[in-house]
Amino acid sequence: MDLSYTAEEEEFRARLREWLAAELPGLPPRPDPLDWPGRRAYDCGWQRRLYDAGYGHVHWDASPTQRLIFLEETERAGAPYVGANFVGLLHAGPTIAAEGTPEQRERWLEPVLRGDEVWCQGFSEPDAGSDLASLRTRAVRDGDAYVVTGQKIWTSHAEVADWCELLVRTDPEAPRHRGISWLALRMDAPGVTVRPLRTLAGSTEFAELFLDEVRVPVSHRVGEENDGWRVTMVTLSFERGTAFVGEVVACRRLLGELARTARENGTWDDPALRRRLGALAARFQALWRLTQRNVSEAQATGGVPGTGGSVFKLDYSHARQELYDAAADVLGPDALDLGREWNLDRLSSLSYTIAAGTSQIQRNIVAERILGLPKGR
Amino acid sequence: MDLSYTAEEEEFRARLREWLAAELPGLPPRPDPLDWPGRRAYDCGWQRRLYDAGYGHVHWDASPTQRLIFLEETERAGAPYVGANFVGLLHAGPTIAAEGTPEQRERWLEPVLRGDEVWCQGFSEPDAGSDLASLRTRAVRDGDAYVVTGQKIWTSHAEVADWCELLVRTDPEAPRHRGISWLALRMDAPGVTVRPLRTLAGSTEFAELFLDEVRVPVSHRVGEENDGWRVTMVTLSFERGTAFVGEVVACRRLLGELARTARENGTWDDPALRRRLGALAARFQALWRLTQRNVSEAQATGGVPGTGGSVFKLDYSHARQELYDAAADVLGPDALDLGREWNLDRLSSLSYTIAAGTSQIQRNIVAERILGLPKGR
Amino acid sequence: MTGAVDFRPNEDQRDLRRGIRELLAGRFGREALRAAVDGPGRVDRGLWKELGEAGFFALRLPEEEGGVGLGLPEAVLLFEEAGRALLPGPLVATHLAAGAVEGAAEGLTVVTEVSPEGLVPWLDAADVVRGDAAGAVPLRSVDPLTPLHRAPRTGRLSAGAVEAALLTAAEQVGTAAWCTDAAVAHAGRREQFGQVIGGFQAVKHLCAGMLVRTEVARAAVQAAAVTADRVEIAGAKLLADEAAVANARDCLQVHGGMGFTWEADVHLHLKRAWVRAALVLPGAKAAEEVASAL
Amino acid sequence: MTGAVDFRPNEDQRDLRRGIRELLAGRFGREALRAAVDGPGRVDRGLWKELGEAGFFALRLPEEEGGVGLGLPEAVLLFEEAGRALLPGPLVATHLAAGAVEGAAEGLTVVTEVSPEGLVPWLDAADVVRGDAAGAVPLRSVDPLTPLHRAPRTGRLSAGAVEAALLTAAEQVGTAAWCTDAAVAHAGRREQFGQVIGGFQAVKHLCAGMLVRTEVARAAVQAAAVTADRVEIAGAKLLADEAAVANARDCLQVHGGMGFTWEADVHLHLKRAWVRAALVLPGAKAAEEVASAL
Repeated sequence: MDLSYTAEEEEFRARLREWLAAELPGLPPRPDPLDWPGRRAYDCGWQRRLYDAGYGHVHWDASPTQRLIFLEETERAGAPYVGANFVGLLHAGPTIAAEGTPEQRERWLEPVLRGDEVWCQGFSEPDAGSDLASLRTRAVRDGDAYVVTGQKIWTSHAEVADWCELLVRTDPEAPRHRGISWLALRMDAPGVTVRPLRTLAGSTEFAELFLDEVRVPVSHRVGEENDGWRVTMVTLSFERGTAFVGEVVACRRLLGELARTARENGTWDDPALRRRLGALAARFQALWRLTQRNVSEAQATGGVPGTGGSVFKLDYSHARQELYDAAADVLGPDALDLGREWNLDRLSSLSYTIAAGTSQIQRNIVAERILGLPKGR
Repeated sequence: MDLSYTAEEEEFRARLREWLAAELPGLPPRPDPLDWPGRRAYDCGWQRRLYDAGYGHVHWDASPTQRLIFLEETERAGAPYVGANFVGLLHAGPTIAAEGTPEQRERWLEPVLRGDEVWCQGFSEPDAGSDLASLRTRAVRDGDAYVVTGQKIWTSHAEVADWCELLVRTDPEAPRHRGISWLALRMDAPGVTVRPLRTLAGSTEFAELFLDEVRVPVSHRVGEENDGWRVTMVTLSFERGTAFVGEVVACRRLLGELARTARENGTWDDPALRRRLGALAARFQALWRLTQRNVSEAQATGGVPGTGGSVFKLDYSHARQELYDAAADVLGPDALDLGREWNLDRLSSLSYTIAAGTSQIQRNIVAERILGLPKGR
Repeated sequence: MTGAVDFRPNEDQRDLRRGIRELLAGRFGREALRAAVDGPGRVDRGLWKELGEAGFFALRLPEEEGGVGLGLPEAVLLFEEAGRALLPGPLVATHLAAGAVEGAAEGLTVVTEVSPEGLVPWLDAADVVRGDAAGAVPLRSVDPLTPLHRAPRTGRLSAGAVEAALLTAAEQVGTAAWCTDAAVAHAGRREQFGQVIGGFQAVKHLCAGMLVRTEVARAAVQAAAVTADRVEIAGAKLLADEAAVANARDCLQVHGGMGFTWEADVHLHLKRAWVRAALVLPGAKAAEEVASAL
Repeated sequence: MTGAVDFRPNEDQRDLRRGIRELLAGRFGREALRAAVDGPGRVDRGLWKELGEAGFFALRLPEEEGGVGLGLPEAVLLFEEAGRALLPGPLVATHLAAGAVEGAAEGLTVVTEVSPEGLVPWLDAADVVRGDAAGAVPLRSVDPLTPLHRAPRTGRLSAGAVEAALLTAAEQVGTAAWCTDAAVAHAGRREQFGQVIGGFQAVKHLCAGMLVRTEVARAAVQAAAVTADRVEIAGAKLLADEAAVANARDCLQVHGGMGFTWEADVHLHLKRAWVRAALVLPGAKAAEEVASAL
């Protein structure tokens, strides 16, 4: 058990911190949240700066500890998130890197790292929510192309993406997990329609994707035909690994802001609320430590995040919802004002126990895969 | 919606209150909790006084509202509980009254009402906990008797009971619920062994019952052979009906005592604890109102308690555990002292979410029978 | 074997409830609800007048003053229905103003009130404002169906505010019940992993918990309406707030991603539940009120 | 691609943990545990001495003073094992007295201490009492394995008390982990309704929740042992207390009626968890401590 860093890592941190301090003041102003092209340009511009400074590859090639340091320092400095590059850098990119042919890696990876091309994700379907393997979007082989028809949902950045990592059913006769393939879809291909999807927070950060006989070259399939489920699991394990590091750092910063606001508006004098904030601070500190442990384990096992991700996500998603409930109590009547900080975030946080595997599904995973309890219902 | 009482009911209450005031001072001292024969004598003596005053029948013949008033007033006056007469008055008695032959009713009911005979319950088995229908105690017909062999558990007052209402399997080939019969077992029959069962509270209020080829006359079977499950459900619906009225009244009294203690020891100044007690008071008040509503419904449907019992029990059992947790916080370090009030009760309350149908089973019942969701796992 | 403690609604009360439910189903069904969401901030004067004619506002005025002559027990039945339908507008304030503000009883005057917590719903749309709304500033309301202003907090709990708390609690029970029904309906329809999700224990148990909260809160609200006891009303508000908010969240969870869309109605219930909880006698105050009587 | 933030126990630490686990399995298995329950109040001096020889008490004394020369990270591993085994006796106080009280390091002297909350465990059995136990009166202890006296509350949280809180938290993690294992084992064995109950989602999800609490609390305790930060220790105690108590209750629920018997061990863990939670830095104080640093 050691929480100290090597000299090399400390140097990495110091250099990064110095670079961030120099670079951030020169960033353009943040675009409006509803200005999608503006957001794309901003996020890609940031990725290009990272690339030019030698940090473009940090999610792929750096050690888990370096990645942890990178996420911690960028969040602490208030640097931009991955934003529009999320899928490219953390989902599709790693998948192509692990499973693609040399030609595919050559074609797709560099543009992502340079912030030239944006990817989105076409996994979820309206009728296949938690049960991803029941997806119905069909791809029928026609010469050197697949003809794809179906509907996807919860696709973020779809309006401005160049590519979509798409799961399709290539063998309707095979058992659920067996007939699925992974395709790279050009978003400007004929037959692709994007419709913005409004969430309960009032924003349109997601979209629905309608695919009507869209032709995708067979050469754009990553992995073997009908082997897409396994290919996908590689991607998902990245998502459940260290993807939340920045969020935990953000929550700890939010707790400090809450305490400051509470001291200003007098709610800090209520011991019930004060202890609740204390208890939440303890919990997020522990979640931060749990992340460090998960990273230690990933590092020891060659970079593959373990089942610790499900344990983390279960507690984190509920803790973050509780954090915004506490924020609402600090704000009192102002919690009803979407013009005040935190209240829109509170609405967004309602999806945390649902997205990327509901808490119910996560509990199944923990019970079956970690505790070894029998599959059942 | 009317919470007022008829003149007749108010008169019933006034007479009862007057009688209790006159009668209670003359009661013998309460026996030691571990003195089983003493407890039997005390409880039966009390039942005899009720019988002589015309209240012996109150659980059977009175209207639900009168029974509610009876339970409310006796609890409020600090009168003894049904105690050793619980099974006779509230389980076996009503079952025999509803399902027995004229001879059976003649033989068994009057002694219960007079406090002459005590019954215990032989339903649960070590391997059939929540799944009562999987019980394995076997009864084989041999002439005019059943020969019964098996084991029962969680039998209260077994050491001092005269009779046991026993569920046995009479047809091992039939589907689970179909091959069960209801027998009245004499506790002094050869082959019956009672072994006290110590609970985590350190007491021995329950026993295990070992049955080794015990002969039970066929005439002691209530209901048809193999129809015992239906007969039993009648009994259980009584248990889940208004059986908790006295307990809710007791909890509301306990909340008052807690507030008094908290004001004395200073913990009342902690708003978190004070609000917790307030919230619990609101909840028990609501549970009291829910009881009144359940009784109204039972009255309207001819005395049979409805599914409201499961809803009530679910919330009540958790609320009561939370009540003792709050009591522990009022007591502070004294919560570790079994010599202080409430702490032994706190230990006993740990069974409330388990006994008479775990909370998990109750939620299934509510979801399937009231909400109509499909059976499943 | 008859007794008068009959806590169930009687026949007249059930008729009354059925009447308002039918009126709302006809005049404020799902299409009208979504139209109100898309064009917020306006009180539907026609509907308001129909509510007036149906006795929604004059319910508790004596008959000699042109009212219906009924009491709080009937009022909580109506407000539960209003809550279930997510009926917009300052219903509670207008109901409480009947007899005191001209036209309120008939549904011709829309009345709002500054809440003890310093919140003023529907300030711009109301004809009459009770309380001091000077200097009130508009919020960007979390609830698309309830425009809000903030005024200085008074903190005082007038007798009217106690009744407002009870009627608001009744609306919360309506939301709790709607959420239970919606979750059960979705769970009985939506298939995942080859079966309807209502067959999974995790989902069943969420739904069972929702029913329990609804029933406990409803018993509390209806009893408080009968006794009109200040402490019992505070307790009822506390339980109803918790039931409405918790059920809306569980309903959203049962709906999964679908529940997270603007098109689903569940978020409207959650947001309204938050507003009602904050408007009058919010949790900590209600708990203090009950504790003070211990 | 190597990094030094390796939060996992290293090989030496794993060896140390394995050693104490084997010692406890051999010398304090289930029979010894139940014998201690049946004849409570006595410290097993032979076992105490063996613990001393294994370095349990001298662990953090410098080697030049005859100690093992290790630190808090190693200590929390050992105390987690002690907690898992429900090892009785004033382990924390004796460990903290090593070097200060003669014979403590070697397991020859049994040392207890008056806790900041005014509780004194093992007063009659201890050779040395640190703190002022004058006028202490015996309680009828809820935990059959921890005799308790009450002395006046001091409230002060000395530096020693902070370390006591951490080691006590480590014991709580041991209980949380034992309860998870016991519940999973029971759920995988016990059949009801024609299948093992571990196949029912309601039971599976209880078990999953237990694991999550254990892992979060363990990460907190181990990190606090590395940083020795007062606030981080308070947070770890808070999470470990909650994990131990909640897991013991859920373990009991999974066991059903069997868990309610004296013969089952789960109640011993619940009762000990209550004692450890109350002894030093109980919930509200720990939360205040963490809040004060915000």
